[in-house]
Amino acid sequence: MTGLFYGAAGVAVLAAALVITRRSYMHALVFLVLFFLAIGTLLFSLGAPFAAALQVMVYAGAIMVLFVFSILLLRLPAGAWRLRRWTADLGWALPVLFVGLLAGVVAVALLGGRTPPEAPAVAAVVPAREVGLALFGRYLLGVELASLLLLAGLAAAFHFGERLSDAPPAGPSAPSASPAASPRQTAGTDGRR
Amino acid sequence: MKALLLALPLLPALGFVVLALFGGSLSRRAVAALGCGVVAGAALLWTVLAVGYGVAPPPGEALRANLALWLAVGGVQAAFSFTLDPLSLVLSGVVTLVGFFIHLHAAETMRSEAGYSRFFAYFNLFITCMLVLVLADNLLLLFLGWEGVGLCSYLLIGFWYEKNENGRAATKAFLVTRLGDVGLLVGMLWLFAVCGTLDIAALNQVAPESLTAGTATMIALLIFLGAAGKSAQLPFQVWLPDAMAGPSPVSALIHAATMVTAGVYLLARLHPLFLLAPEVLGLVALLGGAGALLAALAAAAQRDLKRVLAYSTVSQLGLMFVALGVGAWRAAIFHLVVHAFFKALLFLAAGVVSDSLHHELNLLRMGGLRRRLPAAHLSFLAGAASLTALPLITAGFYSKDAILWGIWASSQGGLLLLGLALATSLITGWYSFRAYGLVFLGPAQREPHDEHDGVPVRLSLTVLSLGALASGLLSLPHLFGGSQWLETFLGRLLPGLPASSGALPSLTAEAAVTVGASLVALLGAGLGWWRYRAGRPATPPLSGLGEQLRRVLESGWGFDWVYARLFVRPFWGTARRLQPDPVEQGGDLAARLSLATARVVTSPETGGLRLLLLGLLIGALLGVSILLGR
Amino acid sequence: MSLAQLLPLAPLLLLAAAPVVTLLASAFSRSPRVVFAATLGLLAATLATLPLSLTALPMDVTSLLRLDGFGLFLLALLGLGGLVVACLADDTWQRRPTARADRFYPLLLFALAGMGVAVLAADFASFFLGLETLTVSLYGLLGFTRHRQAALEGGLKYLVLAAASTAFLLFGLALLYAAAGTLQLAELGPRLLAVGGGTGLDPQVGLGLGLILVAFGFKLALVPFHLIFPELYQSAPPPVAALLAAGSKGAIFAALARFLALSGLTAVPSVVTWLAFFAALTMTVGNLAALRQGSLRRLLAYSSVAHVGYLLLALLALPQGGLAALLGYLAIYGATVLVLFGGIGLLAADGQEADRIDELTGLAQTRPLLAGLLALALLSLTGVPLTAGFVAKLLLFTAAFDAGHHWLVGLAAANSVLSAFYYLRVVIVLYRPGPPARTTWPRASRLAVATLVLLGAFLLLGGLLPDPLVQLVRVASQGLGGAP
Amino acid sequence: MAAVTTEHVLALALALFVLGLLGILVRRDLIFVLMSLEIMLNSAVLAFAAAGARWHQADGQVWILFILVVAAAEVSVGLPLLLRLNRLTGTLDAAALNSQRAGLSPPPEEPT
Amino acid sequence: MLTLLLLVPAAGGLAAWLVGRRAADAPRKLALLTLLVQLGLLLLVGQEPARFGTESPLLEQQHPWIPSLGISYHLALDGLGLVLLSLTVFLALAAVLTAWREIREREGGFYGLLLLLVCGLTGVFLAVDLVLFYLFWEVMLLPKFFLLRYWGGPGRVRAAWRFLLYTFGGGLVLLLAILGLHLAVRQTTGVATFDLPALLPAAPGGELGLVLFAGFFLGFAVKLPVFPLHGWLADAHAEAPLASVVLGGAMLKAGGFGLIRFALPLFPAAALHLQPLVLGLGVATILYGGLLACAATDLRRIAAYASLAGMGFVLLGIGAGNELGLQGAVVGMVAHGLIAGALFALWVVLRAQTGTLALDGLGGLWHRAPRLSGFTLFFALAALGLPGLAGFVGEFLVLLGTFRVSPAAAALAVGGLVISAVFALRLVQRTVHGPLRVTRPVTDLAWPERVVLGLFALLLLLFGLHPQPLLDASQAPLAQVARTLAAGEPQPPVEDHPEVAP
Repeated sequence: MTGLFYGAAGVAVLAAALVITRRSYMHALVFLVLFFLAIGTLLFSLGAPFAAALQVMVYAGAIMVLFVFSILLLRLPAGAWRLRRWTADLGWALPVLFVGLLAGVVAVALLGGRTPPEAPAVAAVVPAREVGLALFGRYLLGVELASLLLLAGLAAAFHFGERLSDAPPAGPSAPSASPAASPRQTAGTDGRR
Repeated sequence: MKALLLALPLLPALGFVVLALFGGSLSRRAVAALGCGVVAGAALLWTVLAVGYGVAPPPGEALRANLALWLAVGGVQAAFSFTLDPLSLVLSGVVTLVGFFIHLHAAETMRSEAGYSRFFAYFNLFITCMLVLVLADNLLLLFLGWEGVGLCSYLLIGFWYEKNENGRAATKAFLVTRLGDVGLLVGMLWLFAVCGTLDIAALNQVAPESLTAGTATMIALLIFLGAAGKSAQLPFQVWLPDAMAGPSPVSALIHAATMVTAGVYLLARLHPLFLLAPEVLGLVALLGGAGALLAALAAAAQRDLKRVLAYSTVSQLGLMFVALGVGAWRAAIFHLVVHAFFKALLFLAAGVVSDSLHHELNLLRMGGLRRRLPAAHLSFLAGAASLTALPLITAGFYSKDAILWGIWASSQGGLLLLGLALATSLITGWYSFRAYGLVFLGPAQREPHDEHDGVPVRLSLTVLSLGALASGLLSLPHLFGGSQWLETFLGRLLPGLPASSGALPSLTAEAAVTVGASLVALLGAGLGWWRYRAGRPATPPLSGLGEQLRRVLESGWGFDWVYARLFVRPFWGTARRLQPDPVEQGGDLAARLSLATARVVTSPETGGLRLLLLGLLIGALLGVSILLGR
Repeated sequence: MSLAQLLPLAPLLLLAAAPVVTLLASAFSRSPRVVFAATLGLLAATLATLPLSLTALPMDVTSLLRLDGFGLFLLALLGLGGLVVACLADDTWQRRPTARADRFYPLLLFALAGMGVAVLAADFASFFLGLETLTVSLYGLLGFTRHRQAALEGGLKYLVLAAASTAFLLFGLALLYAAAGTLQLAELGPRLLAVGGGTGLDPQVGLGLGLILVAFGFKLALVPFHLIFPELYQSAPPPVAALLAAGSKGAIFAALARFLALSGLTAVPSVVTWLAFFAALTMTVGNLAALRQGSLRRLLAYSSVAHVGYLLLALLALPQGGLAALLGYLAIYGATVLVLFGGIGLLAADGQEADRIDELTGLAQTRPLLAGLLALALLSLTGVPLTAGFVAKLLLFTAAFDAGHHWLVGLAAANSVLSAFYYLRVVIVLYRPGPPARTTWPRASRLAVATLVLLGAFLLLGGLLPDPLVQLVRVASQGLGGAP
Repeated sequence: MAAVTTEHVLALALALFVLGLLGILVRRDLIFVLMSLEIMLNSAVLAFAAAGARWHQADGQVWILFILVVAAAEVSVGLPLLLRLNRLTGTLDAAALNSQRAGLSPPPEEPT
Repeated sequence: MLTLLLLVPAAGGLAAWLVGRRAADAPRKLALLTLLVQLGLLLLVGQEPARFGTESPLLEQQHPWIPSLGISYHLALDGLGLVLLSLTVFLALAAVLTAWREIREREGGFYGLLLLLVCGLTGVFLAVDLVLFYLFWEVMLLPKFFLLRYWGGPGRVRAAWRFLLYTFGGGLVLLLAILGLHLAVRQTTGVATFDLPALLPAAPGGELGLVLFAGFFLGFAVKLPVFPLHGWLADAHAEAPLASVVLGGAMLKAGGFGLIRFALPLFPAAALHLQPLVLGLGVATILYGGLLACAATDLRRIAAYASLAGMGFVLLGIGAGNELGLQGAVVGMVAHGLIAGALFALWVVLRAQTGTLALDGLGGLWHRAPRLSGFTLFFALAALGLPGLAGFVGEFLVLLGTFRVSPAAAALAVGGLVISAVFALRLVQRTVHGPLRVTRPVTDLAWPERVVLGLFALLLLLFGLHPQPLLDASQAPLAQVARTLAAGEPQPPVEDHPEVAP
């Protein structure tokens, strides 16, 4: 198990690093899948088989598909699949500096903790049964809420997703219908300064 | 009696109110009748009161009458109540009688002026305030009159308000006296804080017990400041010469006869307090003497007739202060009375002269008016003689003699003071007859138009001339077989001289002083007459040092120059520099700072997504650091 | 769970069922007004069933939810606020034709339901789910006018930031869970303190807490997490902005207050420092930034940032006076904000957003009632006596003063002076004499106007006779340890 | 090889979290930003797994379920939103999302 | 009865605002009527059987308002309040009459706000509950702000904001101090109250008392105003519609009133401890105000700084804290209210006649308008503290009171009298005296103006020569304050207050 863990850990880190540095959407997606699978493996190695299965199904299955469809739906002109540069300017330097700072602080805190390391992480497997009992016991309401959440997401997604080319509603002051129109100033910010 | 006493100041007040409210719609004749009438009434009232007082002196020598409560709170009690005692009787007599004749005079000489009713309104108000001042039985009421006369002085100096110089002179007069009043007011506060009362009689009674020597000295000094301001004494004398910007009757009434003597009155009124502070009395005498001499010298160098008289007033008041300082209280008051007559006379005569010369006051452009202005000539001569104290025939001789004798005989006196007084006397004679000669003798320089010759002017000049010459009879000294009636009468209130030896004054010594003083006066007068007997002498103008000295003297020893640099300019400099208000600007600074900071904190408004995420990151960093910091 | 438990839970159940019902309704009838009517009915039903819960207080519904006075009060506020927002939205969609306006109401109800769960949550799990329901619906609401680029942009930016903050929250929660072994609010605090050994926070706990508070900070728009909010207020439809300012912040504040009150973490110095630091920073920066705004919505956005800064004072005064002050402030501030955004919404139409303050010049001449309401709300925000805003400030300052945070209260007072400047500037513009900047305004629905008038009346009444309100919030806060 | 400790797992999660954070900060393309967000959420998944394992409770896995739900919801809303915006503006550049910049206008009057 | 005093101006203001839309000249008539009614009410109150001289209030009214916070609707009118209320109503009447010709636009709003301001002032003078007091304090502030902002002169924007930010800030400091006091008392006695009589015996001393006193002092000092906090004053006077400044004279008095009514009795020990500071500020205010008035070139600013100097005397009297000083402060407040009111009423006329209020454009008015000039002279004299006019009585009593505590402060303040003479005479010299510089045809005062100004003059003269009614009316409350201060700790009133229930 330990070997599995460290191996998967390496893969996960590597895959994540690759995802955020790719220039092609598709390459990135491939590494994202790899990342999700690695996480699934890690979950398995940490004694959470139920979670691992979910991970593989939901992430590597469903969410990935969403990404793929979206990229396809972008109707990118040929050749735009690859970005010319993966980041366009040097504006990221400052953020990276701060990320570094934060990471440093966090790492110090994490490793300086007084939580005794005597309990090994992989104590034992928590089987799916137990998880199921929790889900339909203590967390029953939580599950209901999760479904509510999904429904809300669905409603929102549906609102944005339906008929991509829907014409703006008819009205006395409806904006121009052309989606290619230059980014209009929204009303109210009429540019008078 | 009490009702009459109350009516005494109220009558002129009535005149003021009527004139102030309806003066504009009254005819000049009615205005004059009203303005003079109320003062005449006051004079009559005074006469009745005086007779009554003489016939049946009230118990305790003081008749008190209460008009109304002014304020009573937390131990302070002040009422509109008046006291008639020998001192206030004499003073109010001077105010009403001399005041009446000056009113009368002004009724004619001011007739052609615009603002005739305004003039009489102010004049009546002045008489009211002056009467309140001398009759007041508590210090607060006295202060009311004190400031009131100052106000009238201000208004009347600036009577011809179109000219800015007049306004400036008026303001100067008011402010300089007000500086002195700071002393008076603080002195009053201190007195109240220590003695717990503002009633003059009570104060005079409790002062010796409740004041320590140091406190008494300080309070006396402060009050002397007030008196010096009002009476144009060193170092406050600068305002009086400028105050001549007002009409001549004003100078006569306010700046010669009455208001300027208020300081003398105040010191006499509070003599028990001053007796507790011999050092202050010494200072009073010294400053008075020095002021007298300096002012006399300055008077000798003036080219403006009225300024000569103004410096002369400062000088004569100085003599009175010397008298006060040495403890010759009665002599000071005696001289005050006599001075009121002759100085009013001089001013009125000067007014007649200047009126006939189109308001010309420059001595060097006058001359030879003896024949054209006979009334003015005779009056001026009488006044000048009295001022010079020509022996025997003038009242001034007797009153000044009393002062000199006081200086000689008092334990507080001394040779220095005597010397100052005699020197003053000498120069007084010189400048009096210099002025007389320049105006009336010699060849005529300009053709005057006709003298005022109405009854009012004639009457007032005549009466005042009589007063200037004969009022000495009021207190003829023993040497001349007199009874010193006035001084005796005042003696009911004011103490006598602090005698040096305790022995009675010997007639020989008295005679010696008298003779000496007479000689000095005669010498000065003679020299003056001799030099200016034919008008302006034909000597070449002074040059170099002499001219400079003359200029210094003419400017009144350059006090104005010094004060301008010491006080006036720094004051205005500060006031202007505070404009615009730096504190206000400082307050705005906070607002500006806020807006500038606002500019900074709104600057990320235009960023994109990355900036927003950066905000998140920074927040996380801050928050985590704080929580880890324990 | 039994029937006895179910009955008191009725309001929440109704609230949770409402979006589903309206979603179905909108599937059958695309008329926004029908769905609107259904929404009104459901919300009214929710409010009507509230008394059912009163008898059973306090009550635990599994370990995830806890019904108590505090939560019930907030639930009532949510219901009322939802009604107002719905009425405003009805007016907005009548005048601003938008594709599928009927979908707005389910999303609104989802958001309300999420908030309802969050304020009742007794476990971080339920809080998290409620919060996410709210957030996800907000994505939809923020970008609801999907033909407008700005709205979509706003929604997307918010999504990225919110998701990132969610990640922070989750990571923090995981750390706390790793340290304490539970995420139930009531048990979490003592265990966390125990891990620290009584001397403060264990670094790992501190880290977890810090990361959680990042998410709270973002949702509450504390400085420097506030940067996106001015844009959102400007780009979102007015009712959504109102919901964002009055509702979501309030609900999250309440949840945070519950957590802090139950955990006893406010006794930890570093937590106090955190609250004080962000309170000071937030109110000052918010007010300063508002000084220079020419857009009314941005101004209100910064003002709401500042007000959150004030509200943090209430957390510092936990539990004694702080809870009551918090509830009172939330109720009054919520009403005020609804009036303001509602008022703007009534004036706005597509193409004429009535956003620049200048545009409102002389509004009192053309729309006196609306101008009066706006002015009243602005005065209330300033904290002028006789308006409810004064009572809110009084409660808050008293509580914080009592808790010993004198300097912060002083700073808040100084900030109030700053805020007076920009609030009253708008009032002045409203009543400026001379020709008004605009003479024609869109016609507003009577219902919406009536709603605003009612809110205005509340602001006035709350200032004149605030006693019932004060009593109510005191009673409501008792369950969590508030002073009687 | 020693047993895997909670610290190690958490450190790994942290590393992934930071990588995700870097991604959303550095990348300007919104698709990548969304992917990076997924990485961040997954790091939280891992952390919960570690915590659950430490206490040997099912709660960790329950939380992972919730996280998955949330991630799904976010993505399912985010991607359509992104698509619609892309149709309107033709860009996926995060830096271009600032049309509100023009909404800044000066305040009505400056008193001082 | 007391509520009626509040309701009448409020209702009148509302009505004036409402009718302003219909008829242009109705608001002023309505305002006049309202104030006359108010005056009538006050006279009725003043007729109360002679309860002056007792320490319990003349009229009192108490109802619970927000019992849960310890706030009650507690109004009480004592002699001091009566004096200042009467002043307020008189000045308001004068303001309406002066505005009669000055204000010609949006009269409904103007008079509405003016009456609201009167309502606020009335409340300030009546409220005994501290929160209620603060409430009226703010009600006083906003109408003035809007009057200034909408009806003011060219610099109104800056002036209005300065006024608002200063006074609102001061008010918040006051509020914080009130809260602090409330909490401190709650801690010691367990009673949550904002009611002054209940707070009096339990007000904290020591360092806390010092801090709270400083808070109260700051809050009131901004309003008074006191030397370094006076930044708003000049602009507010120079830019506001002059008619509203006539009433503004009464507003400054609220600061002095607050100090006497609240700050001193609550924290006598602290007041004694900080006495040198207060006296020093008083002296600084007198001198600074005087100096600024001397160099100002606009009549409005001269009058504004003159009232700053006058308020310095008030502060001095309050700082002295003995009966004389306090009485002097009260008379001074009345006197300066009248003087400032009169001057600004005069400026309205002057500006209408000459078109300017800058010294450079004026001069020699006596030629053309002797009555106008006479009044100018009279009020200038009142401003310089001429004995016989009301100003002097106040100043003299203050000085008497101060001298007992600090001779140096008194002496310096007397120096301020010289400065006041400088600016008053300069004012006279540059407007009514000197060569004629006004180019417009100037007519003298019309009858209504004569009546208004004449009333001011009459009152100044009356209180200068017979201030006893004022002194008697306010004697009892002031004496108690003075006693409290002398003892250094809160003193129970001589008569027992039924409402003092610990």
